[in-house]
Amino acid sequence: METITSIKPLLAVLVSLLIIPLVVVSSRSPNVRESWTFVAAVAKFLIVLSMLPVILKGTEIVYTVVQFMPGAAIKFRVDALGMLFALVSSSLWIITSAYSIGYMRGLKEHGQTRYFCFFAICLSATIGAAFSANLLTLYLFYEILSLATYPLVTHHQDLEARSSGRKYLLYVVGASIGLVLPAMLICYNLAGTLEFSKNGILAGTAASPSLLFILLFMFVFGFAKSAIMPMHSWLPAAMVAPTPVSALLHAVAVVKVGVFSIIRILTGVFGIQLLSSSHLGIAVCCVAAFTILVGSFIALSQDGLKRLLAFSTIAQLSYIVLGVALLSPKGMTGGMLHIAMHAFGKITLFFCAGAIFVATGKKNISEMIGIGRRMPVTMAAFFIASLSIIGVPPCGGFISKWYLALGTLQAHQIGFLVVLLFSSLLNAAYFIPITYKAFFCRPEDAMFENKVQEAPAFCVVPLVITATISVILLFYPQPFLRLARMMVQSITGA
Amino acid sequence: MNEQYPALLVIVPLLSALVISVAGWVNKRLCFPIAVAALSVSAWSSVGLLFRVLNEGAIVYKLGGWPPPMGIAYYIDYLNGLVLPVVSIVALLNLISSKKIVEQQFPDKAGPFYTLYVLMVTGLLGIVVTGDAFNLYVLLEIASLTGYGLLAMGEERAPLATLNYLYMGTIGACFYLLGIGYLYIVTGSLNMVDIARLLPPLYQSKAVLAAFIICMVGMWLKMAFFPLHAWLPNAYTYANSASSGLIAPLMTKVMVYVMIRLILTVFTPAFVFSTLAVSHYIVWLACIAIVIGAVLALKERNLKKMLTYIVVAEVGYMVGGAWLGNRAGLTGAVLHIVNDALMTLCVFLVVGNIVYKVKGYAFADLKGLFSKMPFTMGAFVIGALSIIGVPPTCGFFSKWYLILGAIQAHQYGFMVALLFSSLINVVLFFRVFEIGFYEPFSDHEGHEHHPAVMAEAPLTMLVPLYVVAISLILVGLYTGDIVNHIVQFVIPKGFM
Amino acid sequence: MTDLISTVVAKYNYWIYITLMMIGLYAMIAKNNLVKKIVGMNIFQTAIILFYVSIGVKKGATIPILEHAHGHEHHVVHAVDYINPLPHVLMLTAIVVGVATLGVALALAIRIYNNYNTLEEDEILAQIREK
Amino acid sequence: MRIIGLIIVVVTGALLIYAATDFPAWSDPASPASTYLSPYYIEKTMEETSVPNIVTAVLADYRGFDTMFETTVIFSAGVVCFFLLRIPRREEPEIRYYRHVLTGVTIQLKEGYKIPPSADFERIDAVWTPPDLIIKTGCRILIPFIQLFGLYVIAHGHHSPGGGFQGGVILGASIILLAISHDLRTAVRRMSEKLIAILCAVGVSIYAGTGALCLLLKQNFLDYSALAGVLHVDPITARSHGILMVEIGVGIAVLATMIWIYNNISSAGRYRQGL
Repeated sequence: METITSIKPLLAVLVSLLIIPLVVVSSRSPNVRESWTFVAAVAKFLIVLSMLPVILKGTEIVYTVVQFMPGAAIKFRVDALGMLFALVSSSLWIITSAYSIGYMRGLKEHGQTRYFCFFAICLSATIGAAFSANLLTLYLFYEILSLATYPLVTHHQDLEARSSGRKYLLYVVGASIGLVLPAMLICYNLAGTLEFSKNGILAGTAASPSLLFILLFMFVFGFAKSAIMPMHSWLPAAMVAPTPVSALLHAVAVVKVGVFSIIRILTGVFGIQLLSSSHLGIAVCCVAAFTILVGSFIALSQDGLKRLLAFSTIAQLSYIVLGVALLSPKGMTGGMLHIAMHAFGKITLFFCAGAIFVATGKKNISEMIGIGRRMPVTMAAFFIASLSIIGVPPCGGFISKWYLALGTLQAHQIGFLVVLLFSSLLNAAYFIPITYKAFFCRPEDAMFENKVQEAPAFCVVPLVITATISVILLFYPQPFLRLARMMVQSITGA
Repeated sequence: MNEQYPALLVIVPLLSALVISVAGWVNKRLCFPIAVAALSVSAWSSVGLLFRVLNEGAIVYKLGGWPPPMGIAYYIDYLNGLVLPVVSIVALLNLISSKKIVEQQFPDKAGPFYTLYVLMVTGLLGIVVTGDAFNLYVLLEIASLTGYGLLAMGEERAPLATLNYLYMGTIGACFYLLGIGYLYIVTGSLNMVDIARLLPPLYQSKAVLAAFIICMVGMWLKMAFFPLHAWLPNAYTYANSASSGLIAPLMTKVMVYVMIRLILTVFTPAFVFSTLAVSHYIVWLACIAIVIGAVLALKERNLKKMLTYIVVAEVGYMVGGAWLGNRAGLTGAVLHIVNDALMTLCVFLVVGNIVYKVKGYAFADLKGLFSKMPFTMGAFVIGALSIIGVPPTCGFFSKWYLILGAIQAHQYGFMVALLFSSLINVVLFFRVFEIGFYEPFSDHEGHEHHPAVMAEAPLTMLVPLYVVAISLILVGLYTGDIVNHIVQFVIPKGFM
Repeated sequence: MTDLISTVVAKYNYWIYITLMMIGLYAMIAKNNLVKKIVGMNIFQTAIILFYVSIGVKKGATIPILEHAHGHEHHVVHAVDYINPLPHVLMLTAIVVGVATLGVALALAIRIYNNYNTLEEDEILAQIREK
Repeated sequence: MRIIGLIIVVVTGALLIYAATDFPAWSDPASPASTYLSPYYIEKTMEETSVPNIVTAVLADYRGFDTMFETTVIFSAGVVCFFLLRIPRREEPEIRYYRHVLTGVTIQLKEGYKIPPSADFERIDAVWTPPDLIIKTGCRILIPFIQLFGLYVIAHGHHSPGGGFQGGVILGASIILLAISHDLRTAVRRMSEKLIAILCAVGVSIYAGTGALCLLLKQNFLDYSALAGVLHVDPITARSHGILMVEIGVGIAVLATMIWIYNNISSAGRYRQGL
């Protein structure tokens, strides 16, 4: 594999940090402040995009910031998977920024400067995690992300936010310090390095199978952002956050960093040979399958729209883990592709939930009967996005589900195919009624005061864009599909 | 002048302390600038010394021109070459920050305060730089006596707490003196290197064993290592923040340095880890220290006292790390001396700022601090993250080495204790953040704007604070260089 | 038995210093009155001084001041004739440290007395608890 | 607490006794302490420093650095006592008492009034008790002799037991005796607080300054042989003179600090009548 050294990955990480002083300074004039956010978002996206052709050529970009000890450094390596993830999150940041303006101003939220600052830090950390070349760097950005999300989750500063914030910290930070840190150090002690490698750094070390098993699950549960059960319950709690936070962070950036970390662990630290020879992949699959089913079932019973979306996210994240842990090329492709597909679908759903809240102040599904007539654009987008999550054409979600299903067959795991299909049914069961009631049921008279109209344009336009992209991705899934394939190719060598 | 750095390091603050004490009677406003100038010279010399050590290796400076062991010699190697700049820079930063505190709390006594302050730094620097076991005792007493004076100036309970500290500190120092006496009686020498040369045939001697135990117990008393920690929390809590900002970061750390110096240079690892083979028990004791420190900190409803218990827990980190008896553990312990000094300074400076503005440090006084003092609290967050051990702050990296050492020594209990303490630290600090961030609670949904009245500490307090906070991150990022160029050479060759 | 007795007698200086030191230590830990503790501390320190000074003694030697010093430059000095000067030097320092510590301790005791009007530790603690 | 104390004492004592069994017997001429460094000092002191009192030579020269810090220890104790206890003079009005020296009549002034300092009136406290005449006179006669002896002890430290510490303490004791036999105000009138405080610093400065002078003369710190050029003597005699200089510094510092500590502690920082 060819590598070139370039400072671009570092720039991509730093660009959003650099605007923070500017945001703080211009806190008195909101328009200037938000334009800084846009500058950073666009710059970040362009930097990421400028690396894309190089990556598509099969080259990797490497940059070492500082070396701490042999095998442990702050080091960036941009490969296909990292590129895929970075593309998704940096492009969605631009859209979310626009949406944030509509949402935050629409609700006259306090502390908007703080909000935009920490949002920028979160994005830096996300990109940093995507481009990490080793476990230490990944851990570093993972922790920064956890901590930078805290003020966003607890933005409202009320009692509910406080208890949710506690839960969030307990799960996310507690697990990463209590499980990931020791696991990482044990790995370092065993392998003498933390650099992700194609074959896995633990392959060929003297670790006993039981130690490997323990390590693997320390990682899988330790990266609690991936919300694998039983480490999931922070995610519904974190829904107290303002909706743009839920949308970008709890559907895309934060949770995907968790999943992304697990993928790195599976492919870069353990290596698929080691996983398949010691049957550890199946163990992870089982946990993921359990999470998929239980998550979907719980989602069925939810009335709060954002909570429903949260449980849906929990289930969908495990699709990704399941796909990769199947260890079959098709399954891995599907899993990685699902990062992108789910991101565009789920963010649309959250945007819709937020738009409804801004326009009507309603949070519960039972209060949204007939809302489709008042907010047709929003609810249409909601419908499209829910199709994508269910995995039916004409939406991008179909492709990733298709690959996942093929992957189960390729891995000769029919049981997981059944899980996938059954879960899709469940998805349909909790999404379709919402749309149905929104459009086809008559609202009781007292349901909405006066004239409820669509949310501000800053809210509606972004969700239309993301819904459109969701559709486009079915017909033109590039470059995500190509990146996922390249990554799988380089891992399996096939 | 280059070769006189070891002398300047100590002599300049000593002479300046005398000048300050006279200046206090002439014009009080002169005291502070003189003190700053003196400590700047010390800081400059210590950094110069570090670079000399990096270039030339260990330096011996003969005081009075007498060759050791007849006379007293300063002996600077990588270990104290690293600790010296930390001591002098921490002292300098806190000094700058203390100007306003002194003006607010005891303007009449600025003269004696700065005199004692600079004398204490002289003592600490002297402890670190000396190569003579008895000279160390004398300097230890200077640092302690001035420390008692500084700490006793505080709240109503400060004198009693300090008197308890004085009892314990005196026992500790006397034990050390007695231990040195035992070594003297069997070797006839007082020079550290010379003692180490004479000791090997005596490793089986009961007197050497007793000397070692007594010296260690003495040092543990002075560094507040569990179960000898009881004096520390009260003494540090009730003191004025200018003093606690100097003593909390430095005193325990310098004592840990002395312990490591005794292990490495005087008694040698061969004796400590091979002949004695008690390191397992000490590491377990350190585990208990860490856990107890963390749990007691959890019990406190008072920011400053909570931090003092964290200091107790951190002492456990360093003692445990040093006694793991392997390269990674010792690296972690040495690194943690540097890091912990900086992080403790950071949080105590924050407490100083808070006390300066809010006149209290109980949890109830912290309400709404994030909007009142955003810059101070920003630095507090960095300091807290470092104590928790979040990368890329320096606290993470020393913890990294400590845990690595624990794994390599198969001391999993120590690893668990470290992780436990990190988790407790998360709880501790986020509890403080919560109070500062949420209370007084906004109405539901938080659409109301708080009437956020900024009442930030003055610039002379904020600038040192931010220097420390940024250095926490920089030291973290340059851990690799520090380890490769300095700490690596601290540990004797052939040591696992 | 005689062996034991002769060892005990030959090292009597150590037994004395240990006894004194333990008396001091006990007073510091067990006494309730702060000034009594200070007294204990002084006994403790003095015991160590005694220990050091007793190291310096040498059988058949005199105090370490040279006889026939000036004007007798060719007089040969035998080390066996004079006791070891070093412990004396060290203890001069330790005495000074002891005095200094005593001074500081008394100053603290006065401050405490001003605050609480007593020097009994349990009474002070009771007062603190009341507040 | 007693039981804990007893346990600690027994354990520590047992450890110390255990260790003592390995020690050389009392006054054993062959012990390492007597054979390793001490012969060097005993045999070389005269030729290297020209001081017959070996303790003085080791104290102020071979281990002079220790002694400088020892002086600093006592200095810092003085500063600490002052720092903790001294109650700064406040201009608050208070009831004042004055005593007419010749007649012994005591007068009370209302708040805010005072009598300018004069030989006729002395200020006293409410609890004032007249000092005993015999003690007063006896001490007055003794004090000059004590001081003379103190000076002798400092100056003769090279040849006989003595030196800066001992002499300084004796000198300090003379003033403290004055404070005890009369009252603190009398003593402070002889040596004002400011003078004492400055003398403390000056005493230590003489010591450290001598060392620093050596450093300026291109030798190591406290290497008195560097003074040879300044004093126009050979390096060995220069060492002897250097020792004398620092002993004088020590004497001044100890003298002043002893008084300073006594003044602050005996009056709890108020500087009134004293004990």
